[in-house]
Amino acid sequence: GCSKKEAPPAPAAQPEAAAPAPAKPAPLKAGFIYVGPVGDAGWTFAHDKGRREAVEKVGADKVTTTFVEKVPEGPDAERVLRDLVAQGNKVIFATSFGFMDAIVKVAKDNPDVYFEHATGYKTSDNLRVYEAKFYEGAYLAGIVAGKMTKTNVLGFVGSFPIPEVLRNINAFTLGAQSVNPKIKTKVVWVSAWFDPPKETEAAQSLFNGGADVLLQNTDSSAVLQAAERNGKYAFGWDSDMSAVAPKAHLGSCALDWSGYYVKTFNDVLNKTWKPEVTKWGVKEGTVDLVKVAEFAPAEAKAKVEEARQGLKAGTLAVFTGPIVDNTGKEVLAKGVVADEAWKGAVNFYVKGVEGKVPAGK
Amino acid sequence: MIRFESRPSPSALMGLLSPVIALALTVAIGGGIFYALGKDPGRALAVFLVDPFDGPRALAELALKATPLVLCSLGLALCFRSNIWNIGAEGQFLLGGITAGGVALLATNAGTTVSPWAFLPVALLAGALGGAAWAAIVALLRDRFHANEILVSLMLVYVANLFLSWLVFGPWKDPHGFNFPQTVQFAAATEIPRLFRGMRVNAGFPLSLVAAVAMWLFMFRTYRGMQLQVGGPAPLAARYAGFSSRAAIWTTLLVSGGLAGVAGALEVTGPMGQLTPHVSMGYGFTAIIVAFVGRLHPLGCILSSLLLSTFLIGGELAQSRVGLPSALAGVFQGVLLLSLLACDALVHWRPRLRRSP
Amino acid sequence: MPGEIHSVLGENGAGKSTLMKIIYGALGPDAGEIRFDGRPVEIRSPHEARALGIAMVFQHFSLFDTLTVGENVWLGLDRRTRLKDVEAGIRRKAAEYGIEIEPERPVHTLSVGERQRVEIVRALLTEPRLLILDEPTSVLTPQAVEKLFVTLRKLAATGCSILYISHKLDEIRALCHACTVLRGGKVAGTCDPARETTASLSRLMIGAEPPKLQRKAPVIGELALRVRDLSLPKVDRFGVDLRHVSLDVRGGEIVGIAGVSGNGQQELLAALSGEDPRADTGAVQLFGNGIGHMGAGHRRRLGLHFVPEERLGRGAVPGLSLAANLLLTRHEALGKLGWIDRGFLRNQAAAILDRYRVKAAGPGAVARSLSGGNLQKYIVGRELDALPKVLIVAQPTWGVDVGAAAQIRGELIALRDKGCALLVVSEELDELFAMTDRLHVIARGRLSPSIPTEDATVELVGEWMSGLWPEPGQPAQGTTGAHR
Amino acid sequence: MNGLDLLVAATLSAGTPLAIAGLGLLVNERVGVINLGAEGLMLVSAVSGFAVALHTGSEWLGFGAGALAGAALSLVLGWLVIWLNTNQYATGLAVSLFGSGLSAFAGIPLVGRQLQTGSRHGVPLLADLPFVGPALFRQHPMVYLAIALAGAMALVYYRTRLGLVVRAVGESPVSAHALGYPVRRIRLAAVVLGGALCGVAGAYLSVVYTPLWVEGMVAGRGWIALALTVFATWRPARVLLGAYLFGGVTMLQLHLQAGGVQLPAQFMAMLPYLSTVVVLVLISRNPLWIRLNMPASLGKPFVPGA
Ligand SMILES: Nc1ncnc2c1ncn2[C@@H]1O[C@H](COP(=O)(O)OP(=O)(O)OP(=O)(O)O)[C@@H](O)[C@H]1O
Ligand SMILES: Nc1ncnc2c1ncn2[C@@H]1O[C@H](COP(=O)(O)OP(=O)(O)OP(=O)(O)O)[C@@H](O)[C@H]1O
Ligand SMILES: [Mg+2]
Ligand SMILES: [Mg+2]
Repeated sequence: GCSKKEAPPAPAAQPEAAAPAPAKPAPLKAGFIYVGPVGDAGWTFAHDKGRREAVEKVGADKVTTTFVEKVPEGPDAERVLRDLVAQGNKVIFATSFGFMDAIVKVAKDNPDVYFEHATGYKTSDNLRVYEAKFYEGAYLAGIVAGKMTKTNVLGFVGSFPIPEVLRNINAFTLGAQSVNPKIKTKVVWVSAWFDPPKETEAAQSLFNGGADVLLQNTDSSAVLQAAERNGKYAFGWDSDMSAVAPKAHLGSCALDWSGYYVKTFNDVLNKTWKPEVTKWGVKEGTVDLVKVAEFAPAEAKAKVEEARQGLKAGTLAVFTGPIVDNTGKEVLAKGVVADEAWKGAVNFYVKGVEGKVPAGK
Repeated sequence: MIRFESRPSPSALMGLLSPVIALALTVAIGGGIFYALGKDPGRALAVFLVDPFDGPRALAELALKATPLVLCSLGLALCFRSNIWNIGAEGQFLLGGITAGGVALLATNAGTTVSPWAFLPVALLAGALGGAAWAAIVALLRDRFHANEILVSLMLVYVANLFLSWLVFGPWKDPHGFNFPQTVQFAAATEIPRLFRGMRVNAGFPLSLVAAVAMWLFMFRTYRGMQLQVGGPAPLAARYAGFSSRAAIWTTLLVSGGLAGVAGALEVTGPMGQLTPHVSMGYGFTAIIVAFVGRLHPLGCILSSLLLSTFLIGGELAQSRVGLPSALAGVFQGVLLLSLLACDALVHWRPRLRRSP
Repeated sequence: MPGEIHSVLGENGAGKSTLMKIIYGALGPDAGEIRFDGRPVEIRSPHEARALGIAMVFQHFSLFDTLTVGENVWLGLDRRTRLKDVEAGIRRKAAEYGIEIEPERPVHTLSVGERQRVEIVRALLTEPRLLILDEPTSVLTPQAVEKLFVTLRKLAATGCSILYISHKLDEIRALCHACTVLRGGKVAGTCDPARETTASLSRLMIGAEPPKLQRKAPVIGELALRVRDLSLPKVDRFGVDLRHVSLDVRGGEIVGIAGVSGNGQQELLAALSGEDPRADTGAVQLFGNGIGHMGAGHRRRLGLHFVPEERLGRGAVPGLSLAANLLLTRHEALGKLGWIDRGFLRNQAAAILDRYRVKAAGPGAVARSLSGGNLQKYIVGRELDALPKVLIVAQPTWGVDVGAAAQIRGELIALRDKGCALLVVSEELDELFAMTDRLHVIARGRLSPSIPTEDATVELVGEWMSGLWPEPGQPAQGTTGAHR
Repeated sequence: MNGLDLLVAATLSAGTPLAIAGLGLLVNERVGVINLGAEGLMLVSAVSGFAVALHTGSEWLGFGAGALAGAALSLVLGWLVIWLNTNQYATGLAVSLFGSGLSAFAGIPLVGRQLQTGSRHGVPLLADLPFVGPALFRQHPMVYLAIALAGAMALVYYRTRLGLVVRAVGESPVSAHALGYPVRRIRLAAVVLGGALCGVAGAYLSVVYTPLWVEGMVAGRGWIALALTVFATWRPARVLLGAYLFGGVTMLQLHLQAGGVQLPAQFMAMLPYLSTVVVLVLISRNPLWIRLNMPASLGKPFVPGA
């Protein structure tokens, strides 16, 4: 049930709500800019859900939010950000990497406003970044996939070959190999974040190529639908997509941003906001594999639970040496746990993934 | 029932009045929609139509947004008048952005410290060449192989997009950018000079106005411009007069490609300051509407560019200020454009009540 | 009246075509009523007109270029027939009336004359009770006109009434039983053409007699245009190959080319004007210089001007003003860098309108708004005014009223007397006999030797039109054989 | 290559929405109306089709709803361009903008909803043949209907009087009007019919192909369909071929990737567009042929009696 019948909520449209409470301080105004439509069922949808839940948790009397959807990643973003500042928003979230330079510029000019940038890497006194460890979800999905596959071939529908996506491919494969060493993974790039028919076609080509469990890094539920129709399996991505394909759905690598948004609201309200880099994963509840299929073998469920607990406790790290790439070169020595720099520079497939990273070098 | 009769000659009064009528119609329809959704129609309409003009900064943003539309639509107006259906200005825009971005990248890597005013012509030239080169493919295939320009120019938009994507994901990627798809930030020396402190509008806007006037002179005051416009409506007359249809194909496509390329260059070395996969917001496609709403007239293109920019900005403001979903902004923009086009019919037709027989 | 052939006369732009379109239901009247068989009828569409038994051949063809002749005819018939039957019907009618026509040919491959035949056959096939013909003969050969008249008389004899519009007063006198003259959209009079003379008819029409052509003996100047052994393969599948065409035109003379349309006139004209620059450089020479490869603009700069038979769309751009249309062939108003001096251009256009008595709203009027005859006068005027050294004219008076025709012919002769070399291609023999100094005949892409016009007779030219002329070297029969 | 049968099957199904939309646009363009609103039209149809299929559980009712929505929107377009003589290019783009917005708005409650996906399809007996079975005979019925439609259209256009009249109207509305054909009504009818076909294509995307509703899900296929009519020089069978070529190259590049061919993904993704251009160049050599097939009045307004 991702459906939302009400018109998109926009508490900012009722400024009078603030007026009749003279005793209480005016609520914190927070603005969000999204790259996609809130109805994409994927990335933007997850952020918007996080926003709504965070407002609920913190209290609508303490914080009001405004959002602008479908903001192009380019010069337009700067104008939208400035407009949000002009309207008195004190904390502003930009939820796509492409907003980075706009937000850096606007942050510089508005030192009294706090800026939050998802998946970026530039920080300043009033700008910080937050990110989710998606790959932990992919790793958990891999465990289920490794147990469910009959052909020992997994498939991945990729958007663009950037480190984030490569990490997901590798984590998915490593997770599967942790329960099934024979696993191979095929990758198809669609060169788009969002193109449902093309995602469908990519999924079809992977099934045709022998894969029977798919994961994707694109923003719609098309891959799951394709799996349902082909009698194969797949996972949801970004949000819980179990309703979309009951027979094919093995679980959803869901993102829950509400925790982070609550933290930020509180940081600002309590004046404890400081620039930092936040990368939350399974441990903090930002990333998780939810709604694992009933029909998945108990053993798989147990393995997932075990890994989840390991991630939570910090005893398990997805990228721990030895890691060998698919040309046989060791990229992480035995026993070493990958640091952020290593993870930021991932530009290879691990052993078991077929093909070569299509970088333009 | 109302019957429309042909006017003996286009009505000048209606030419001025029809946009006003269209606006009134849109306000009525749009207000109705907003009211039905429980939004304050007055406020919502004001956000669309007034707020984009509210204050110097807003005006500067409007001009910034209109710049690429003016430049792209000028070239398209020339093409369409000459019966060359270039609908790939978007691709030419991207290529202009890529070449200008490439030059800026070179300059940045070489550590340039020249004045931005000195770099400006270089960026513009690079953009013009890039856009014109992309359009030249269309011209070549059309000229040599008679390949339909609608299809070729459209397909090349997709190719240009993917090419840009390849560059920023691959060879031009910022080596210190954590592998993210973008180039380094260009050096300050490569930025298009801004007109006012603290506002983003830059030298591109006056440049686009100059281009419009130049295009107007070219179209209506020069022999060359007149020649181009004969081949479309009367190809036999063009052959009779000795006007080369090949020259028309090449000239119009190179000019419009070059203008779109300049627009791309201004965007990349202006407000962007780097190359990312997202260089265009669909300016090349929007410019097609702009060109027609501007009645394929260069000065009309300026006005309609400002109008379209108003809607686009108003659409964003409507989201953050009155909580209107962006989908509805699209509906509203569609209604306005359709009524604008419908009311333009009044320029050539006179409505008259007719008794049903 | 049943069986009557009734002619409608009037100068260009008098409203003849408009009236006919109203009768045929293609246009709606502003006021007034139409009576058919004595009953008032309201004809709202051509379908209703055809249901009443009215058929029409339009002055400006209503044909579909990419469809075949058969399909075009089929579209004009309301009865539910099959295409095969229609094609058979076309062959039958064509044979009956002696009209050459191939139902399978696409219309875009037909010459203007052939297209006219399609229109006529289409009308005939509806077995009409009233047939409207708007200038049907302007593109037919004398023989074909004769045949058409036989047809029409036959048709009239079966009780079909005919409304016949033409500017050729002789034809009207020969064919029609009654005549209505229109002037400025109003009926100016009726008469019995058989009892009138050509002169009196034209007085009725334009209020005056056309002036007689004044011709002096030619003063022959230097060799201006020379065509040597020009051969060109056709471009269109149904075009004509030009074969070994040779021709000389000197300053101060008018050379005519007679022939039935579709025998290579279009191809020859295109090769001479430069619209088709495929010829060998030396095959076409202007004052001794090879120009065969040059485009039209280039040749015009060397002094060779051309008036094409199609006015709208070729000789003039329909949507441009008359002034702007000057720029197609005239460059006096251009300054440095191709800058247009608009004031000069308007004055130049106004002067032409004035001098050639063109009826138009002014230099700003768009070309489309002029009637055919007036546009023709303007185009001819535009080229004459340029004082060309060589002028090629196709169908100078096609569809032009008698007054205007006389004026145009007079101007062309005046130009000759100034020393210009003129080449006139026409299908009207009378016109050629009246104007030219020497005559060629074109047939199946080949050009006959020339004969002095005073030696030419209708019979001889008619014979040559079928390609039977003495080859060079053989004694030319029936003439002095003097060709330069 | 192994899996050729599956590639063929995938090509057929990927080409089908393009083919249906392309055929619809061909119906429009044959009477001289170019419909740049196709993308918006398909989006509105996709959302209506999905909503109806969701509530009724019948995909065929979904197609019907898509067709109705497409027809309704193209009626607006047709009225504007045919009766008010507005510019076809601008009007189409405006309709496209309007349609995208409308569909996004109407689709808000449908995001994430799920259709009861039907069972697998197949032609009895033939579906079990080796190779050709999986390649050709296990498709959704709409795939075969699209082929039948192209055949039927070719028959109507080139073998019947109706087709002749329609071609004549697109060729020269002035002449057709002079002969007494109700040009504007014929044009409007064709625009509405073509819009309905685009609507079916849109509904097919959301009801059968993908099947889900998300905003903007047509993702440029309306534009590709427009390009296909040009590519096909306005001939129905060639639209079908073009659609399969485009769909086929798209699927081929994805299959090649899945098979481990190493080329930058962006270059692989360019292949469908580039191959379309290359084939167009190859078939465009003869300009006369194109001129003969292109409806001469395409994009031009027609005013009776003017
Ligand atoms: N009743 C009318 N009201 C207004 N304008 C008219 C009317 N009748 C004719 N006209 C105008 O008169 C002009 C000439 O019309 P038409 O084509 O009928 O002339 P015509 O007699 O056939 O001339 P031509 O001999 O050159 O063919 C046209 O421009 C037409 O618009
Ligand atoms: N010039 C015009 N502009 C806009 N609307 C017009 C115009 N002329 C007519 N109409 C409208 O179009 C409707 C149909 O006109 P008309 O009677 O000419 O149709 P028709 O005979 O079917 O013509 P067609 O053969 O072109 O279909 C009329 O009811 C009228 O309201
Ligand atoms: Mg007439
Ligand atoms: Mg006439």
